[in-house]
Amino acid sequence: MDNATLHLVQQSASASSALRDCLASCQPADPIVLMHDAVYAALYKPADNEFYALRPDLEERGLLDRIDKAIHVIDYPDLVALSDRYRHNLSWF
Amino acid sequence: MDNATLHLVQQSASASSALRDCLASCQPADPIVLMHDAVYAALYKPADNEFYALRPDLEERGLLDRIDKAIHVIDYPDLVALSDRYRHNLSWF
Amino acid sequence: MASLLMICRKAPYGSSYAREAIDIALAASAFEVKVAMLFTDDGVLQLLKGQNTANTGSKNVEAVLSSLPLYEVAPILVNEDALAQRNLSVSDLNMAVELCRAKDVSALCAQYDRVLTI
Amino acid sequence: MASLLMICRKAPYGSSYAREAIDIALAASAFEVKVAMLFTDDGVLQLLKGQNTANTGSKNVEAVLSSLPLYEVAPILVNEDALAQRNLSVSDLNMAVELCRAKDVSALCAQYDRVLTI
Amino acid sequence: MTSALRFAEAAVASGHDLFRVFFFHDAVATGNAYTIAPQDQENLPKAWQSFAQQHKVDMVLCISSALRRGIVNKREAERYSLSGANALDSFDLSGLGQWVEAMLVSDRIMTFGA
Amino acid sequence: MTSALRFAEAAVASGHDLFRVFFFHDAVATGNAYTIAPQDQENLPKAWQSFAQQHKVDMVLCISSALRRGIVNKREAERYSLSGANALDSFDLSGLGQWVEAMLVSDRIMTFGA
Repeated sequence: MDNATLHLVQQSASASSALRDCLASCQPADPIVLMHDAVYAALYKPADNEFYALRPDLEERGLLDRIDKAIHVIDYPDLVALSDRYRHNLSWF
Repeated sequence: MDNATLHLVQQSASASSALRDCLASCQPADPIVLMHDAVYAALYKPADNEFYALRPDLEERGLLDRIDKAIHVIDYPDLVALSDRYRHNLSWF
Repeated sequence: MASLLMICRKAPYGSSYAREAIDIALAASAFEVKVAMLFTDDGVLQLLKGQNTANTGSKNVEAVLSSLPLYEVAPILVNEDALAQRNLSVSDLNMAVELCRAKDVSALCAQYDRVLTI
Repeated sequence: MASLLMICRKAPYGSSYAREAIDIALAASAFEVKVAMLFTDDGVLQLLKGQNTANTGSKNVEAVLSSLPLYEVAPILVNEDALAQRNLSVSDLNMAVELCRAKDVSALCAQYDRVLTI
Repeated sequence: MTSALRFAEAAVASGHDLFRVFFFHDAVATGNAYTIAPQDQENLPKAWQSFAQQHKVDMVLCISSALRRGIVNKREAERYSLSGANALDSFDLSGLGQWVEAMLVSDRIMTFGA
Repeated sequence: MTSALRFAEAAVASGHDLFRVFFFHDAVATGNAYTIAPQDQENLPKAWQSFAQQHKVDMVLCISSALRRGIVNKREAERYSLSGANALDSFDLSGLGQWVEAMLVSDRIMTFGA
């Protein structure tokens, strides 16, 4: 089990402070999952952390072919596996 | 009737982009009303526009004695009068 | 004929605002109101090409928006500052639009009888 | 004894999150859970001194928060970066708190069995 | 929707003619008769109801917003074979045409989004 | 709460034991039986109901969140003399103790706030 914290960012980075607040609080080793309206932040890579983005949310919004190549596209089973791997997860909404 | 536009900012300036988006779109002559969670922006004066803040929302949040002196404290009847005076009003939420 | 400018600021799937704004535009158009729409802030994301709701159970906002010209909703304006801030350009959009800047909003409002942000 | 860190990020009256977070803290405490609360982002605004709900029909968040120490909810942590960003300082707050920085959140999480943002 | 109610009260008190209050998006919850407010807090649906009855104000819940959020009157409850209806009597369920009409006949529209 | 449902489905499919789904704040609307989805869209309350029945998952609506938002079962409808009840049968109305218990017995909590 990994002692870094998994962050789930769930709101638009332009309309809300969710991603900004997450980045201010997280450590460089913390992985960050973009989901819901937060997936628009996959159009650029917001920080040096490891970034994941949920495929269904990207697809719905027309982003799948547009996102930064450094961002990992994941499905719900991958998100389950990520939540297994890290002792704590924090949701930002 | 005044041809400037009255802006009603209705969400927290720190948690949402409402005030920032309003300021990007408004003209220097446009008055701006802070209400609901947007009244926290009365702790400082966000721009050179004329600013108003709703007293009940300030009171509830403990802000009445803390706000910038350049911001006009108003009650609902004053907001009705302001909405009369300007041809258009825009809500930012 | 009365005129209405709708200023659309919300991303398409995170809430029902986008769908509901389209419903308002069509309703107003049915009442012979001259309707224009300005997409700004996260609202520009409603116009992104390639939205695919086949697997999600949502209504496809791109598909519904593309019907606006048929209902004579025009012009469709887009704030190019909002596009650029999101690493997007006109080539990412799914319909012909007129570009404007954030600072044009007040002048635009003056051209319409009523204005609604949504 | 299990322990829970609640990270409170929402302003007090714009939504019911603040009141509901307090309810969670009290419920967990009643189940013998060691509860700590960290106020950060707009959550620091819950602690502002002088909230007056006499005329508004809302529940006074300041009054309810002041009861937390009686229920042995401790420590009450406040992100001083979030305070400073809002032009506020510890003297604006209604109770004794421990200060921390945004970058301490990860280390704090490690000290608790469970963490909840709200 | 407390702000909207306070504004509406002030508008009427200052002699304005309030043509219609249109509840849209999440605000349709304001018409939910099943709302139980905590004892020390205002029951907003009932406060709006009193306001409407006292000042004879027309209040409309956007029907498509309302159905999506499970707010129905007797007519819709029957149409969809639901076991009950939770819209307060003072609120009509109707279409966006009611908003458009109100926009056309009024001098001002105020939008309360938060 | 579509994301929460998809996550719950994936968790169960991968062999995880899902102890409880707790609906809190605005998410209590997921238990509203009167919800009418537009024809081409998913009815989320019914999708959750099917999921719970199929996998025997315990689903709880936070009772204080629910009462504030007008979601009531028969018991609460009688207590408050309401004309009907709109909570789907698959959802229990109960207190925050249910959340605390779930937190204590589970290895992970996932929060879906948007």
